[in-house]
Amino acid sequence: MSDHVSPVSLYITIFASLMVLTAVTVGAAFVNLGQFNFLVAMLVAGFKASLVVWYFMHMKYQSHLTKLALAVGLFFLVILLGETMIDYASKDFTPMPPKIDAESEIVKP
Amino acid sequence: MTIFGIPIFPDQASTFAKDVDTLYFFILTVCSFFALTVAILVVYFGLRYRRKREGQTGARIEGSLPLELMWSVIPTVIAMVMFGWGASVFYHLRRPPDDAMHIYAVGKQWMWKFQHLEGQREINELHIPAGRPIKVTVSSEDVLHSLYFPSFRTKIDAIPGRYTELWFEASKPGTYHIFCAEYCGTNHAGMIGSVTVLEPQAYQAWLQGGGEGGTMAERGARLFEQHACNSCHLDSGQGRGPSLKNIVGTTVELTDGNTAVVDDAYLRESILTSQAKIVKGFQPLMPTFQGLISEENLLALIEHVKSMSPQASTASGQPAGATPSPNAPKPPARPGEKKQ
Amino acid sequence: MLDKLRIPERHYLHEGHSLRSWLLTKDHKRIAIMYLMSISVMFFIGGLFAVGIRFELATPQGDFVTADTYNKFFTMHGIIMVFFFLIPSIPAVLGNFLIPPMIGARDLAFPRINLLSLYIYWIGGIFTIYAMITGGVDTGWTFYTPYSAAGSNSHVIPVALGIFIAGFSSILTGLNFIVTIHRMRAPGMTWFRLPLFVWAHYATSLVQVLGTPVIAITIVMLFVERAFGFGIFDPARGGDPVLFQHLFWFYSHPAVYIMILPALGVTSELVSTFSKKTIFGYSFVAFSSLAIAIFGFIVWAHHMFVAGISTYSAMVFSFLSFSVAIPSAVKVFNWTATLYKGAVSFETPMLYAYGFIGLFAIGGLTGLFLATLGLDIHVHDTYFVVAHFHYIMVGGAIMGYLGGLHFWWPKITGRMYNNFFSKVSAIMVFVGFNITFFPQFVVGYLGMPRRYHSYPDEMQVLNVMSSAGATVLGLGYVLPVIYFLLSLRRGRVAGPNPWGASGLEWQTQSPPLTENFVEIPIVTGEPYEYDHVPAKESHLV
Amino acid sequence: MSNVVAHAGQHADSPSRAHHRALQHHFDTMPQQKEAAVIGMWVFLLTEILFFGGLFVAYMIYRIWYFDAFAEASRSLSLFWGGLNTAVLIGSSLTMAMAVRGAQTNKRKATVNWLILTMILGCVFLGVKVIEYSDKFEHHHVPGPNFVWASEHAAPVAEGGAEHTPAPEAAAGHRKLSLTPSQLQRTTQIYFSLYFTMTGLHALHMIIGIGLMSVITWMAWKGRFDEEYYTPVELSGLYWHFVDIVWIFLFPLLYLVERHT
Repeated sequence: MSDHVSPVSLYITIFASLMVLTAVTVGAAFVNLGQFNFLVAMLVAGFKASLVVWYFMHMKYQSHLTKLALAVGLFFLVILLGETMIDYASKDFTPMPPKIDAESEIVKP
Repeated sequence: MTIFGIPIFPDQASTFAKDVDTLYFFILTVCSFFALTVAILVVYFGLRYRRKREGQTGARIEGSLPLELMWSVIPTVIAMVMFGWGASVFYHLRRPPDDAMHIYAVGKQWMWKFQHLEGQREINELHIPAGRPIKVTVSSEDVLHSLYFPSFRTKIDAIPGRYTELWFEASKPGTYHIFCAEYCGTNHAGMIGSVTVLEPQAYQAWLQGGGEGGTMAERGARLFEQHACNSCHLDSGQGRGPSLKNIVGTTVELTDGNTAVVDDAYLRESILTSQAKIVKGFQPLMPTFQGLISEENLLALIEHVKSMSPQASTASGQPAGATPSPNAPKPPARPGEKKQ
Repeated sequence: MLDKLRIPERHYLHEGHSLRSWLLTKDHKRIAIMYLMSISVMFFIGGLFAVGIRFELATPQGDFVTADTYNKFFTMHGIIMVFFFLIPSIPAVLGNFLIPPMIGARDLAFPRINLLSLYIYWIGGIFTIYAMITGGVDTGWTFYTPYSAAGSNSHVIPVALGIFIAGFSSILTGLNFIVTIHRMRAPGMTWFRLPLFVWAHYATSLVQVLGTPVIAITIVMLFVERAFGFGIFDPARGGDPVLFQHLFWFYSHPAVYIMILPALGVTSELVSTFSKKTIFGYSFVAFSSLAIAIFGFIVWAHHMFVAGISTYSAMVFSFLSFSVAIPSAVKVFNWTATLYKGAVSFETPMLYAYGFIGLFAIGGLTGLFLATLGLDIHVHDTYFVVAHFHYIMVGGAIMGYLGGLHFWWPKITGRMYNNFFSKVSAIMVFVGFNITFFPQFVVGYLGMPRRYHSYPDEMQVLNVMSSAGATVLGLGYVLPVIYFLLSLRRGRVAGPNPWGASGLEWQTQSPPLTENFVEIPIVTGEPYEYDHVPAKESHLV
Repeated sequence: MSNVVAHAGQHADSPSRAHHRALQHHFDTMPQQKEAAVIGMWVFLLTEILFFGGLFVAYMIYRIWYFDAFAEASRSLSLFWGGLNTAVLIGSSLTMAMAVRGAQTNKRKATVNWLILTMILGCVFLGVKVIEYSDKFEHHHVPGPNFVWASEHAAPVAEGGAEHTPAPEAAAGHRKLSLTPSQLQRTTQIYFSLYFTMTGLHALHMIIGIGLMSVITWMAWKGRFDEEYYTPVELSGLYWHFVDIVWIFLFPLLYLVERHT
């Protein structure tokens, strides 16, 4: 049951680690990792989010059903992102912004 | 095919219409078989085991795993057959042959504008030769539309801001419907037209009578001078711009190191946003023509540049500049189509 | 001997007759009754638009109304029927009323949230009706941009806001059911002793909770684009209208499973009760509900095969779309097997169940045509699609809803409705439905596009047949209103278990107490056992 | 279902002691009611995950298509305010966790103080957002008709109008962009549309959160909670932490697209 009372020291350590991780995120953004910049940013953000969920939101002490609920939510988010990416990754073109100009009678905004 | 004068099956006017219809009849027979078996069983069991006396209860049958597996696995297999067949027909529908004749279609709120390479422009009307694969490149000017040829069994959405394409090879001369299948506002129902499939000679005759202002490539040449493109793009290649002779299909070196294949999209981009890709050894001097050239003129220019590299352009589309055979008989007045 | 049956003195309808006792009630049964009244009103408003559409399509030139009005007719018909009738119908009425007594609980987990869900539904309805009266919207219920963002000058934002609000009512109902089914089952009521009606509603609630937020955000994006001139989907600024379709259909395809899953649950109950036999393959039917809910989320782009998605992704989505057909087929075969060696009786709810099996089979199988890539190119956005989803929604969801209403009406009101007229209306609905929508398959394959108010002359005969069928169908729906209302006064007293059904809800008095059970029962037996249920057959046909 | 309906008196597990005043009639025990509420809240947070998920999909696609526009526009956001806001929100998460802990241990005054501190930090966050938004309005960076994207990196606009300026050459160490100024003018509007929608929606959730918490603070002040019944505080805590998590993802996505050139 979630009546478990966590010690204040745990909260402080979690807070400190979140602040450090924020600094890490900002620092990593200034380092040119090419493609991996985005991946690093998302990994750090994901880790910070799991810290907040696990300790601040007491997910650690919750029933399995709550953990399952969160997992199901993330699973369907991955489906939404993944399957849309299937389409956009396999499209053989990047859209050219159309020719927007006043006098061309073919394309108007 | 009609019953009591009511048409209940569309006529098959394109080569792959038959493939689509055979697929349709396959799935129809499989589904009717399953639907009928279920219907008959349900009615038979209902009557055979109807309740005779009050308080009578059914037999204690919990279920049977083999039966369940049977009617999960068999439908899966049938579904995979349907998927495979459907996917092969779809792949055939969505891959235009290379030698297809090119037509541009632009959807605009409540009309279809067709543009032939030879310069003809038609609204809600389309004349095409039978027996030749035709690739229609479709775009829209405002909202979503969808170019739909029911008798050819094909359609594609017209999306503003990008090109989509469909292809067909008309097999049976005649006049068939064109519909807009994507809701596009008040007169969506009025955005219809008719496609007239003509015998090749009749089509050439129609071209003769119909084309105004010579072929697209000739119009492109005139624009080439008009916009002073030839002041930089000299054939000798000494000018400030690269020579455009025989460049279609080749790959060019760019200043920022990578290469690009010279195709429609590359030509289009170099005209509209010339700064994007600069050929190695040249300065980024070319102004962008965005907003100075209309779509038709742009297509004409592209055709002109393609006509400057004859051996490449024969591989992609009708040999530009080939004048229709002079000895075609004077065409009768353009066949009056049923005005929509 | 059966003594003269009387309506018990104390029951949930006698807890208070003032308007306040109804509007501030926390009793899930009263909330269900108020939902019943609200969605019936919405059903008839939506039905009026359907009649308008069929009149217009009786003539090829379309001279009953102007093109704009016709566009508003089919848009409002779609919006009201989908968002304000089909999605809430079975879950909010039958689900709200029956899930607590079926699982042996006194009420849903969050009664106040249940009432809030009803109020949110009303507010959403008022927004939509306001927009309808002051001019209506003409973008189609799909709201495709760029037409809905820039092209249309009708009331897109009020209606979108109405749907946004009504979406929360659906989320809250789903949330309530999930927590109730997980945490408030009576002792001994394990998952495999739950009635299949509850399984179906569990799957529906999963879809409601996971799908609805995505259309909420899609409507927010459409709102900011149309109201503030932002450019998320605007092609002129590089936006992509196909992205709107992806986000819209991510919700709207699972939404069709929100509409059909409860009806599948009702039919499982009806088939088992009226053949006096355990449902064949209980766990398979139960898990097929879950399978439909989950597979429903991975297939959405089969609505977009011709919308310019890539060839590769079209093949992926077509392959996945066939996975959804299998659980539905499993259910239909299991119902057929349940009838085998049963003691089948043909009372009105069973007639609706028969109608449901027939029409749902045709609807489901025609879905295979649309999932097949080669065919969908030809039949997409034609009347073939219109016929397919009406077979599923009208032939499936509404037949299931009417079957459930006729089955549980004695439990809700304690009285029985007129037997003869209810059978007549069931047959009228079945016949009228088939005459209306079967010709649309044919005219669809002929190529008649959707949302056309005028069409080529050669398609007129099929359209006139469809319009004729629509009038028979319309009458078939009016009949139940009459004999249901009459039954409130002059209906025969039904007693606790008129059908000899086996559910926990039939163990209590009808109409039930406010707290459903005097004592929370302890469940020991299997879900569908009829051997020693006191089968009080008041009448046999 | 042949449920031999055995009425074994009060069924076994419900404790016979007097019911807690907050126990609702249809629940058997306080823990059952509490857990039902927590599961219900988590299911609601599920809907919020998918709600923001829709925006992330749009963001991902346009970021891939118009990476240069996103990079340019993201550089125009001030990293100081973004970083400060992240710190403020993580701080408010800490104070919220302390408030919930106070409610759990039945310390009424501590709970009220921590809640008030959380609300103050929330208001600070909103204040910073107001500053950032006003800065955007000044620079005409709000998508729509009067959106102007004369980024300081681009070369001064030649007199021939934006059409003819050569692409912004590598000004002060920036790599050459693949989009021309006119394309940038259009596609940066998509970035700012997403920026305003995401941060606007997040701010709206903050305002709802602060409103929710003021009601909870008033209830805590009235002493409605004890160690057995503190569910409202727990639920508003869950909501607040969720809003913080959304910002934890929004910050890198919007502010740190490409800071290293």
